Amino acid sequence: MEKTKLSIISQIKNHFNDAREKNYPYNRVDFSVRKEIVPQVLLYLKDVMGFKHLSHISCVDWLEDNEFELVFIVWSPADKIKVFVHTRLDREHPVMDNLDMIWRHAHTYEREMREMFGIQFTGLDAPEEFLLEDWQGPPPMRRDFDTETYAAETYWERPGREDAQDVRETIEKRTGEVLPDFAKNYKR
Amino acid sequence: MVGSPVLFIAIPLLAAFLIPLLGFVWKESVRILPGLVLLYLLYLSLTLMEQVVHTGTIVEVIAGWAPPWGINLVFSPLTGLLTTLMILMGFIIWIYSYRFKNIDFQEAVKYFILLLMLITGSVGIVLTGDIFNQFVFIEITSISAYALTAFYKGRDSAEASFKYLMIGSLSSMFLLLAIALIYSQLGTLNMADIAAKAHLMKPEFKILALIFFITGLGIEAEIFPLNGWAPDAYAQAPGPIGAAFSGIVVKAGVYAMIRVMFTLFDVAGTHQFLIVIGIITLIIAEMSAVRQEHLKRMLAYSSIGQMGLVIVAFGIGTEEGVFAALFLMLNHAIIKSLLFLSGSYLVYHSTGKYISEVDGIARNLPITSFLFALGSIAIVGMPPFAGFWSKWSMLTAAAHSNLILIIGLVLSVSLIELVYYFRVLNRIYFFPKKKEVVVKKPTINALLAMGLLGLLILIIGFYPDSVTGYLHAASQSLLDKGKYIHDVLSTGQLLLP
Amino acid sequence: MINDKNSQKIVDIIRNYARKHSLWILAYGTGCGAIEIPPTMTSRYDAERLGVRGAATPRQADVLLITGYLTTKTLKRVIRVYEQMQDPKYVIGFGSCTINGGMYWDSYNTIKALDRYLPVDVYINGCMPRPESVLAGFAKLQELIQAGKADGAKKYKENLEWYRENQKKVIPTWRMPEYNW
Amino acid sequence: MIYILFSILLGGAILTFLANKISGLLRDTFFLLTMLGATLIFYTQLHIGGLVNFSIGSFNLEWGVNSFSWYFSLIVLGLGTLAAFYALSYMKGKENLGFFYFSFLISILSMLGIVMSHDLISFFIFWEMMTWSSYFMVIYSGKNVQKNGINYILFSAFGAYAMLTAIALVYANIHSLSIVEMISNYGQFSPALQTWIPILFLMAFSVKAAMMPLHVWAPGAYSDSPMAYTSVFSGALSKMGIYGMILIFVTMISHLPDDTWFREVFAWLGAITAIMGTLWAIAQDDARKLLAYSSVAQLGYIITGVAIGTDLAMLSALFLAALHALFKGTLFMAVGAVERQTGTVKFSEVTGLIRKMPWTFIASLLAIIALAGIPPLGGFVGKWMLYESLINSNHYILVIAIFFASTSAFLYCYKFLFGFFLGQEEKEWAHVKEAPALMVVPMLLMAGFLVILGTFPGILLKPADTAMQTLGFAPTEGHLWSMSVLFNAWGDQVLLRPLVYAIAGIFLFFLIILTVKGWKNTRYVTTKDISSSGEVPLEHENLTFSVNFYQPFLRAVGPVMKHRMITWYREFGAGMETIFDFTRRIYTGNGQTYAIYVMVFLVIILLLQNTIFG
Amino acid sequence: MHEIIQITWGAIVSFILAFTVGITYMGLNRKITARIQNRIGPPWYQNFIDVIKLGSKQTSIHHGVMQHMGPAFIMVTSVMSLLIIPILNQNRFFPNLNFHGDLVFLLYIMVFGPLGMALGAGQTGNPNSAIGVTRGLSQMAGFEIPWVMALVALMIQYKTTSIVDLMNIQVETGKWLMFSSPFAFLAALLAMLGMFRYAPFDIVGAPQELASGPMSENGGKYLFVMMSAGSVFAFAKLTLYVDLFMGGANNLIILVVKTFSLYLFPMLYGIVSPRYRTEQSVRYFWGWPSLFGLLAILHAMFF
Repeated sequence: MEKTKLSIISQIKNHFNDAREKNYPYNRVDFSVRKEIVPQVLLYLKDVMGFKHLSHISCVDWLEDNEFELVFIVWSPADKIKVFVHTRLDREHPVMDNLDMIWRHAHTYEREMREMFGIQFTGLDAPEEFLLEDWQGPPPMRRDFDTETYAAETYWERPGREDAQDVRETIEKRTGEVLPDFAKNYKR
Repeated sequence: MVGSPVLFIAIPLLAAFLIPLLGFVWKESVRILPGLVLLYLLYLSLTLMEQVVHTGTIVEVIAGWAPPWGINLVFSPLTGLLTTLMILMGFIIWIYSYRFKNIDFQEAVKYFILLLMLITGSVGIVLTGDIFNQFVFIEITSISAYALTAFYKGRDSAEASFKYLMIGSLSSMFLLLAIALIYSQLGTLNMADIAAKAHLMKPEFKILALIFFITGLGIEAEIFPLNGWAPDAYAQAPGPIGAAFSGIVVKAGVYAMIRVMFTLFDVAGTHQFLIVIGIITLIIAEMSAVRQEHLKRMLAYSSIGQMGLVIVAFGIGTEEGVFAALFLMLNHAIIKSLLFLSGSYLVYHSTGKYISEVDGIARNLPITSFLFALGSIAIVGMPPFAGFWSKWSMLTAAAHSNLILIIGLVLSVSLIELVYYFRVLNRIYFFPKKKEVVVKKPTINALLAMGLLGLLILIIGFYPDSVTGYLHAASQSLLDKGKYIHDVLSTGQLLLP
Repeated sequence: MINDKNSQKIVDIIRNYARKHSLWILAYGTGCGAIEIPPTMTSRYDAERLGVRGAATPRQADVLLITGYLTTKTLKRVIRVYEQMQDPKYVIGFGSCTINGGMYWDSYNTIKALDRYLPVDVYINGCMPRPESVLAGFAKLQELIQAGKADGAKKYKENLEWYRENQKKVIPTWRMPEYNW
Repeated sequence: MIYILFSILLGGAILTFLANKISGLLRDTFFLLTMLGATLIFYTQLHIGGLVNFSIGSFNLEWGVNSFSWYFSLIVLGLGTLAAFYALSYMKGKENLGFFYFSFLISILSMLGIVMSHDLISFFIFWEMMTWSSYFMVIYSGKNVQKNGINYILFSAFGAYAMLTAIALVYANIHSLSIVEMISNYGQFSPALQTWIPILFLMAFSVKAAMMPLHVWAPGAYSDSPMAYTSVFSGALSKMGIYGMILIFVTMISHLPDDTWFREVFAWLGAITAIMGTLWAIAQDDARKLLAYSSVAQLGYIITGVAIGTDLAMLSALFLAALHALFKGTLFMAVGAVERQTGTVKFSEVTGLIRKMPWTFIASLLAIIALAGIPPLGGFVGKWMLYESLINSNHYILVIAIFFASTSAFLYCYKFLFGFFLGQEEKEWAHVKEAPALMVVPMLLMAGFLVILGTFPGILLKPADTAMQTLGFAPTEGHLWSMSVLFNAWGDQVLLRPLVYAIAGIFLFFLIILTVKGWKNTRYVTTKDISSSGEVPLEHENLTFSVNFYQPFLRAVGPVMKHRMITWYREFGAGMETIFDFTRRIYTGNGQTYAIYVMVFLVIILLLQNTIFG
Repeated sequence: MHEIIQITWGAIVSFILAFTVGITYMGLNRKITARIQNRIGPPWYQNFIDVIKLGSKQTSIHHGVMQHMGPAFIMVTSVMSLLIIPILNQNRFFPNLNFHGDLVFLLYIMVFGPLGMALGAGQTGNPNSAIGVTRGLSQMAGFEIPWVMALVALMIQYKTTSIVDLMNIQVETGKWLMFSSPFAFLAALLAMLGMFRYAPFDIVGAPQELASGPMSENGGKYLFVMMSAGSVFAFAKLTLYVDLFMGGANNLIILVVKTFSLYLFPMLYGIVSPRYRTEQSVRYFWGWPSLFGLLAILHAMFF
């Protein structure tokens, strides 16, 4: 296992000089690459090294760095190893290459990214909305999106709940019941 | 007495020699003269025919030598009918080829001389009462036919002509053998005389002579497997000549063969032999026709098949059978000529004469296509056109003789025939036209010729009585052997000093 | 005779009795609440005793049972289904999510009070409400019908503009046939 | 008068053809005038029993009308005239109209000729004229000519040649072509002839009536000819086969000493035709094909009735023949109307026309009810008589077969109505208008007649009864039917009038209840307003279910439908072509070979001379 | 005129009877089903309540004329079969329209309504309706075969096509046809499973997958009429079976007993059965039931 992982790392490093690797225990290897070479890296992984399956595409919002991080998780059924490919996008203009010609199902993940984070995938052919129908606000998964305010502004809230934001507090207040210690750790 | 049967031989021969001479005087006369000759002969034959049906056979003795020693011409209802038919076809072909392909003077001279020779030879075969004389006429016909086949002087037509020549010379050889055999045995060449004395011949010589006759004449009559020359010759000869082959030459060949078999020798089994050989010819020819890619070849095979049908009808041997056979010959001459004439305009400019080149041509050639369609429908035997009546009389004749199997075979073959004719018709009318195919509009005289034939088809179709009377007389005269012998020989006796 | 007041009363009594005891529900199983319907209907609690029975399509149903939270996307469908139902029709809000948003009170796409958008006749509290409380809810509805107070549909018709305003607020692109009965 | 009738039709055909070159209006006028003139003369001037004689080609031809042929001429001219009106509108703007009208009139002429000829030769001539005139119609559109056209002409010619053989046999035996003499001399034929002549004739007739092994041409031919003619094609022309069959069965088969197996075989062939036609109709997506297969199936019933040959069965066959002309004519016209208005005839493409073409829908609905044999329309009467006759004549398994066919027929009946008229109303077809009055009125007339026949079948049964008396049956009125009552052999009877009134009364009663209740509040909603899980279907979203419509059923009957007659014929044809190709190679094109042939021929004959000329 | 009034009156009374009994049977079905599933279940009169409620429901939409007429079509079938099937022996109960040779008529009038309703269902434009209709028609092509075979067997055995004659024969001989023509009875009984459309043959309106199929767009008054028609038709069918095979009934109580005991068969069969797919049910009917039908015909022909 370890040997295979090392050989994967060395191969990737040979082909893509600026890839930075991070070796995790067990069957996980991470690479960080520029966003321009992500399709090449993935194609190389898929076609040459046998990482046939795209498990997931995920996004992390690094608000402090003003960047998005996209994580592509690919899986090799032969080696039983998963590779994480990280890349960073500019948060102001998050544009990424479309990957659904490599894996058909990348389409779905990309549509989700587009709606939830506002990342544009060039050439993504999916005009209609995916999860959010009629959404007009900012992408809701961005960290600078204030869900609570948005919900309070948009949806009418039944009066009488102001004092009951926290269930445990309310129970304590109304019934005088003493909370057990462990419950206090989960206080809001 | 309007005229003598001799004129049928003499006038066209004379005209054939006059054509080049007159051509120096007036060029157009080359084209006009054959027509005039044929028109006159048509008139003559029609009047003679009318007379013969009513008063009986005319036997014309040439040069005063009475039969059985001299050469004589017999104008019986049968021979008269065929003569009329041949001259009619010749006349129509003349109309058609009056401005044929705008050939120049030299070519026209050759063409019309050969055409006249062809007609003369064929008419001679039918009219003559002397077997050697018949051989001579066959040679005349054949030689002009070879030449006409090679008229285009192309590679293919030369090849076809050569094949024809080769097989034709085989035919001549066997005919000569047969005639020699008869002469050595009986010492006579007059047909009626041979017929009268046939019983004197040794049976094995008789059969041998018959077999040589069958082989020799079968080549002319296109029976299988002696008809190898025919498809090529039909396909490579000019359109009108194809019509002439199927309308004139083959008819003469069949006549000669039937005359030999019916009148000269009285051998058991000839009828069955005719039926079997006719059926084989019919089936093989029609089956070969289905997959042909060349229009004219297809027509040629169809023509062979029709001749097979005629031979089957003769083979039935009863008066009805002979009637049907003659009717079939008549209709076939008319219809197949129409098909050849119109078909050659459908593939006028094409080099390969492929069937696929007639796609959608009806838009450009409506009348020609219509006539071709009429001919196709008629030859398949759909009522109310001419072909139906002949097929019908053939079937009733077979049914009368309890030849049910033959009815079945003939009709199944008709189905095959129907398929390939209708495939072509569908192509003509419904397929999209190919761009590269150049269309040639038929000339007025060609249209006139084809129209005449179409009219004949309709007339016979709607009013078959117009011809059946003559056909009945002809069939009776063929079967009545004694009368033929009597007519010919008695003429001779009258003239004997 | 029919227009006679007394006979109208009798007819009303019969009608209300029939309506009360024949509640065909269209269970709009939005959230986790749908899991409580099978025990309610099957042998343990057997809601069919009360004449409660499942209906297949909104055209046949009397009661719209909304079992859980409603995202804006689902709300659109629920409104559509409700408007397709025939009078008289009732709505049961099922679980706290329909009452005040429940655990989704601060979600960016979940409505928090169903009665702003549809006229709710009976709310069944709980997260989840047990089948007992569901039956109690049905009993309450029957009570209301008997008393002729379950007039949510009428309310909806009368205050259609108000409802529409609320609905359109959360569903910006509104493309539905007009409701006119 | 027959001369005048025929010369009007022939002359009219030629005039119409010629007038096409001059002006369209003139051509249409000639066409209509010819058709109307012929009908008028037929109804007013023609006397039953009149005969005309003349001779041609040494044959004596005889034309005349008797009640039997009058009945069939009624079908031909009635349907023909309505179809002529329809054609004027349907064919507007198409090519080669002169040709179309010419063939139309010629085929009407030839059909009349067939039923009016009293001698075999003119029968055959008219038969062939009918074949080629209808062939012109099949190839009129110019599509699939090499396939469907050749199929049609080949099968027709096969049938015709079989008939020609039979005629030749008859002629050879009795030296006469008169049908009457053929029938009267039939008893004197040899046993072999007695079997073979009817078989050969029936071959010809079953081709036109599209009976089972010889039906292959029908779907293609029916769907390729213009709908204005197909109504005549399927409605009247196929009846010529039935006409001939009845003639043969009544005059010949019934004189055979062992006619039972004959009848059984034909009845079963008819039943199998009905079943297979129905099953194939269910599988079709093309409305024309569906109706074509349905025609095959319907003719199967009629053939069964004819083959059974009791007086009730014969009556039902005659009645069904006329009825089939009515409803199948209507349906083909309806398809034509839809085709003209929308440009397609595929069920998977057209939907929801009911509000756009209500009159066409009503006509098709009535025709379909009649086709399915559901009371209170005329179809039920025919079906009832057929079943009763089958049961009375102890053909029990046959009843089941026929019933299976007619139950399965509901499937395609519903498919037809649903496919075109019901279902989602699509934006694509929003522009569609009702067909012109000239097309709608003939359909409605025929449909209306079907309704009347449901109550008063006697209108049609009376001429059928007279026709049967011509054939030698005893009068059936009074013990099999009266104006609105039907009887069977066991004395059971159906009183149609109270039934129809009851049905109408109940229907109206509940309709009124439904309508009156909540009349004010009820309003129409579009077909987009349906309960589809709360979704609102968009304008372009097509929710109609019309592809693989009867998939489960077809799966259930799959094993039966695996074998198709046409593939067998195709394989046979391909085999023949291979043989032809082989034969073609006999002619090698090589001179030496030909010379060898000559020599081989000579040698063989010389060797066999004693066998041949011995 | 007198006759018409009499028949109309008879029709009304027998309609009410059939309606009452039919609805009660449906309610009992629900009750018994519930008891078998260890539930208490609704009261036996639950279906009356349902019907009244449906009738009192406002119906404010229709999808077109055909849909509007659909329930009337199906009512025609129910009432016509009620009018033709003699309710009691010797027609003692009320005069109705029954006539000689009505069996064939009955076969066809029984499909009149379903087909009319199918047209109505088609016009709603709901794809579920159309799918349900295709399944229903396919299934009908299945069960009609054994049913017709059974009827034909009776017809040929007793040389009549009249229900009354068959009833009279049973009264005269004192022997029920279910014993003298056992195979016909078996075939007809199995065909009845399909006619009632209970499980396992309930794919037509399967609520879980088709949203009640042909009825999915019908509510309120349309469903009201359909339900009533269904109940009446159920009673009519049961009466027909009793008339044909169980010797008819001399009074109403016997009729109710006989019909209910007959009704138990499809009901109980349905409660314990899962559901067939369409082609499975079609093949089922062309299997054993048709074989029984064939045996019945052979039995009738040779014995």
